[in-house]
Amino acid sequence: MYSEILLDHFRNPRNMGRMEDADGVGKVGNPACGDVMYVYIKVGKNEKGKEYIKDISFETFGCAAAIGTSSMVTELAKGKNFEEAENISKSEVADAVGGLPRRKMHCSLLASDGLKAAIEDYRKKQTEKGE
Amino acid sequence: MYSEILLDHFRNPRNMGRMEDADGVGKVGNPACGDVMYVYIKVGKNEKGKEYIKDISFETFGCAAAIGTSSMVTELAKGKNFEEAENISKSEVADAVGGLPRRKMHCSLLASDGLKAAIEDYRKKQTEKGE
Amino acid sequence: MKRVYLDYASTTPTDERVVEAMKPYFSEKFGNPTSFYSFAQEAKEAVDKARTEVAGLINAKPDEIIFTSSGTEACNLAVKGTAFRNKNKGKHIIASSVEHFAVLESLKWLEKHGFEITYLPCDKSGIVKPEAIEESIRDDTILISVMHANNEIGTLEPIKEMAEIAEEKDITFFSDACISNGLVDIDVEELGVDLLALSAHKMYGPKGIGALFIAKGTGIEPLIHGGGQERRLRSGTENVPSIVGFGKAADIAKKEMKSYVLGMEILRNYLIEKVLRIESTKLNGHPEKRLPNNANFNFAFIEGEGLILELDFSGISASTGSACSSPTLEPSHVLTSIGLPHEEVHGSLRITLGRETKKEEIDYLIDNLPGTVERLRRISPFKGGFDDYVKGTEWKGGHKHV
Amino acid sequence: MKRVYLDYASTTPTDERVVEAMKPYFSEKFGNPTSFYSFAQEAKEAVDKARTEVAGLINAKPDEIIFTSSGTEACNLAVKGTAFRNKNKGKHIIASSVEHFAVLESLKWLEKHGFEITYLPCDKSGIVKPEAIEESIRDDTILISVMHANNEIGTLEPIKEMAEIAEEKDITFFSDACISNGLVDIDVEELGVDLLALSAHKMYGPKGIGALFIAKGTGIEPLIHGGGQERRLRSGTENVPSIVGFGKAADIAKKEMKSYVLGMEILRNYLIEKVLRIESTKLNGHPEKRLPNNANFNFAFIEGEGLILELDFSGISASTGSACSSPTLEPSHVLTSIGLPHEEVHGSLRITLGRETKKEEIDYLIDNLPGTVERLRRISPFKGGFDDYVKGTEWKGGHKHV
Ligand SMILES: Cc1ncc(COP(=O)(O)O)c(C=O)c1O
Ligand SMILES: Cc1ncc(COP(=O)(O)O)c(C=O)c1O
Repeated sequence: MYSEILLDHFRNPRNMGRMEDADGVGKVGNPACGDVMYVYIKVGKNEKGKEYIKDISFETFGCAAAIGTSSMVTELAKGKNFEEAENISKSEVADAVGGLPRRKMHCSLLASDGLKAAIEDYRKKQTEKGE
Repeated sequence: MYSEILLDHFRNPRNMGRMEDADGVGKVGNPACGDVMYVYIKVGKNEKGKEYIKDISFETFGCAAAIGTSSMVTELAKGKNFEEAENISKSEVADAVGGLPRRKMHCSLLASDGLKAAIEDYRKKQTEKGE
Repeated sequence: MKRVYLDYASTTPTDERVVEAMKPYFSEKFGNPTSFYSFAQEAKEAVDKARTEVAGLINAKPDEIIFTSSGTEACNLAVKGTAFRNKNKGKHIIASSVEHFAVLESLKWLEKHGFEITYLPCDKSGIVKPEAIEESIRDDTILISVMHANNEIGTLEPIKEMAEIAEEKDITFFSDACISNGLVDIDVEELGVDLLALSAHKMYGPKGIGALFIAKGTGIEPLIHGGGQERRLRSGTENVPSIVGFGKAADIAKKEMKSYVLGMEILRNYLIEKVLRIESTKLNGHPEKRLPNNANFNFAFIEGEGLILELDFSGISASTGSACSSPTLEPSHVLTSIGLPHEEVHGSLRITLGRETKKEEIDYLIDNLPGTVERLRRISPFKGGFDDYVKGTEWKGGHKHV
Repeated sequence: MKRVYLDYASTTPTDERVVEAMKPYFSEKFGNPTSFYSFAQEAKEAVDKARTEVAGLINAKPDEIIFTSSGTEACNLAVKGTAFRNKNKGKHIIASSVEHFAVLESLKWLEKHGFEITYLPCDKSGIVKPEAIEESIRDDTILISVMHANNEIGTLEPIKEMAEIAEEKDITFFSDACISNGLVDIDVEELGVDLLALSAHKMYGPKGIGALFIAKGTGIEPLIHGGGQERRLRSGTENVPSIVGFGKAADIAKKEMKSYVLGMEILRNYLIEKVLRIESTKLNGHPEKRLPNNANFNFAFIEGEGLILELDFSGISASTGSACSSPTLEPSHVLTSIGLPHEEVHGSLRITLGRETKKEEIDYLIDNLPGTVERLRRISPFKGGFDDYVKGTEWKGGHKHV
């Protein structure tokens, strides 16, 4: 039922684990529904002074599809600037893992939402710092 | 489903056939329901002057149970006086053929009814003659 | 004793190739197709394959096939499922009067639950007139049910014409093809039906498995609720071996039907020709528009159960529509629907041929039949005709109808 | 790859002796038991024998057994058949909240048709309290349904006590024994139930066959209408081979249950003891009042589908009550009914042993499990406990419940 790519990401998740000194943390999902994702990002600035995702990691409580797409989204996001990262759609994630069974499509939404939430959290913290 | 006795009477019916000079003819049953029996009797008088069934025959349109019990009732009735013959009950017929499946019990009623109807017909004719 | 089985409309032997195909799914690839792990995958794939095969037999798409436990269940699902799903739209149903009990008894039950049924008459050969449907349709008609072929007299119904009428009026059209499957080409697209019932054991598949074709977009409610198998339309752990067997049987039928039907039909015609030489005998059903393996005779003045029993003594298995042989003690509703008079309705004999029926078997029947009929007629009070008693009497006795 | 099947509650392989018993009824003794002629007699007798065997397993009389196409259908027949038969008497039904979907979904459907259902709570181990029934009974209660054993957590219910209450109030009592048949002694007389459902494929019989015990005098309406087979309570041409197989399986279970259950239970207890050594793990269900082959664990902080998949990679087939692995994306209603908090309900693992399960298979699982759990916990954001996010947040995302 799962693609080879997804199974690989489930079994060998990339960028997995807590990041203690993260600049932003996104927490999405609902344990009552069986999936929760935490996304940690470290933010850097490129030559043009634009912020980008310098490092990223995740922790996921959920099914194989949730774990696999979590892993994939961190791979897709790494090195991207915020705009690019925020544009990673759920279907892009689903495609990247080689497709998902229909009733698992919501899992890729979790992954892209988690990424957005981490960026949002970073921005909020920056605003707070600025105040 | 049928006993050996019944099957024997079905395959080798006793006293079967039309009796052209019958003293009484009983016609019972309903072709719409799939069973009709004609009983023919010849009546004799015994030493005491009592009427009895001297000869008997039948014709039956119906299932194996109807044919088999028809045959059996003629055997049971032959030589009996009217009272005895009229007392042949449906369960006596059913027992005599070695029992009947429940939903075939009505067939033995046809046989005993046929016999009674023949006697009745005989009596009616006697009354008519007497008039 | 010689055994000549000529009741293939009642049930067929399961094809050896079908049994062979089923075998691995009992003790070896025994997984529950709904399970998540890979071991169950084999079972799931086997079910998918069978679904494709059954769909292929009637030119449907695999996801339009729902497996059921029998033709009877498929008919119940079609009729009740449509009724309950559309009950807010209307409660009127039109059905032919010659439907199988699986449909008729479902309808009777629905009647008790507030539905109204119009039964369509048929002509002397068993054919339902499409115009009769047109006249019966009301604003609240939600279902029309006419069988593809009749199981007793073999008459093929003009389904396409009727389905067209239903389509125009946007009414669900169901056809019970349990007895024609494997004997007649069925193309659901060509026919234009919304629902079609199939039964495996009538076409050399195993007993206890059937299917309902549900055209995309046809609304239907489940009959058996539970774990949500079969796209939530029919719950219960999938009967994998039987489903696989049905698939195999469908595949075989599709490939071999043309050739075996031809031989069957020739033999059946030969049988009819010979049997009609017996005095006071007629053929029930339509002379041409009938299943290729069906012959249904009527012998005047005798009753079918005795006939069947006599033939059984000679090793011949056949069936009759007589009241005496039915569990309800009612004569065949099909034979009364085609207008056979009461006194004739009991003298029917249904002979149905199989793929493997041989000429010598038919000859054996032909040899046996005249004597048997003759013997029973000798016992019968009716010889050359029904007498006055039949015509004008108030009947005493006879079966108690239940 | 090594394959260790530990999901016998989902389905069992058909016993080779059962398959052997079924064989002659496919292509050889293939007659339709309802047919009149002697050829069909063999099939009829085989069905009668099987009926006696199935009755024997539960100490019923043969004519109290109605064959159905599955446990699911038996449950549907029991619930809907009782409801429709008694609808003029009342429309209130009492059922445990841990019933199988075959019962729950039937009840849901009945609710749409004007019936009212009271669901009984259960305690933390899954046991329904007889007193709860007493309190729920109304004048218009027509049916009480409590399963004999639970299919997920294996809890055995106090049926006898509950059936007594029902009997006093003259209410039909139904118990679904589909998962306990072949594992626990069932004596319908001793239990005092009116209806009891069985499923063959859970006890080494074939898939696609079940039975409903209907105690003499219990009023019930058919679910599948048609030709009137099975004493007019369940129509459709009898599935002779499967019925024969079910009979054989019942016969085997009756003779061998004592011996195989003993070994199963020892091995299951050994498994439980070992698995509970894993940190943050508990056993769901009752410590003693449970099916001898069932172990249901809860691993905190991880989700069951991933766990099942990981085990599957190692060749182990097992199941979980997690939402992700269910077709409806709902977590197990049984696990929520026993009061597991939302965040824990997804981390369950059900291991069910079979007659032939070997210690080395259990050891293989025991060897695999700690590492697998550990790996998934490393991925999980929740390590030693659920954090504040779980306790106090408004959730975004997650499954859409359907
Ligand atoms: C026309 C027709 N419909 C339905 C059925 C029922 O099919 P099954 O025997 O699979 O229940 C039959 C066969 O008995 C049939 O001939
Ligand atoms: C408790 C219980 N009831 C009913 C059923 C349904 O039985 P079947 O799989 O035969 O439809 C099952 C099995 O799935 C079960 O475990």
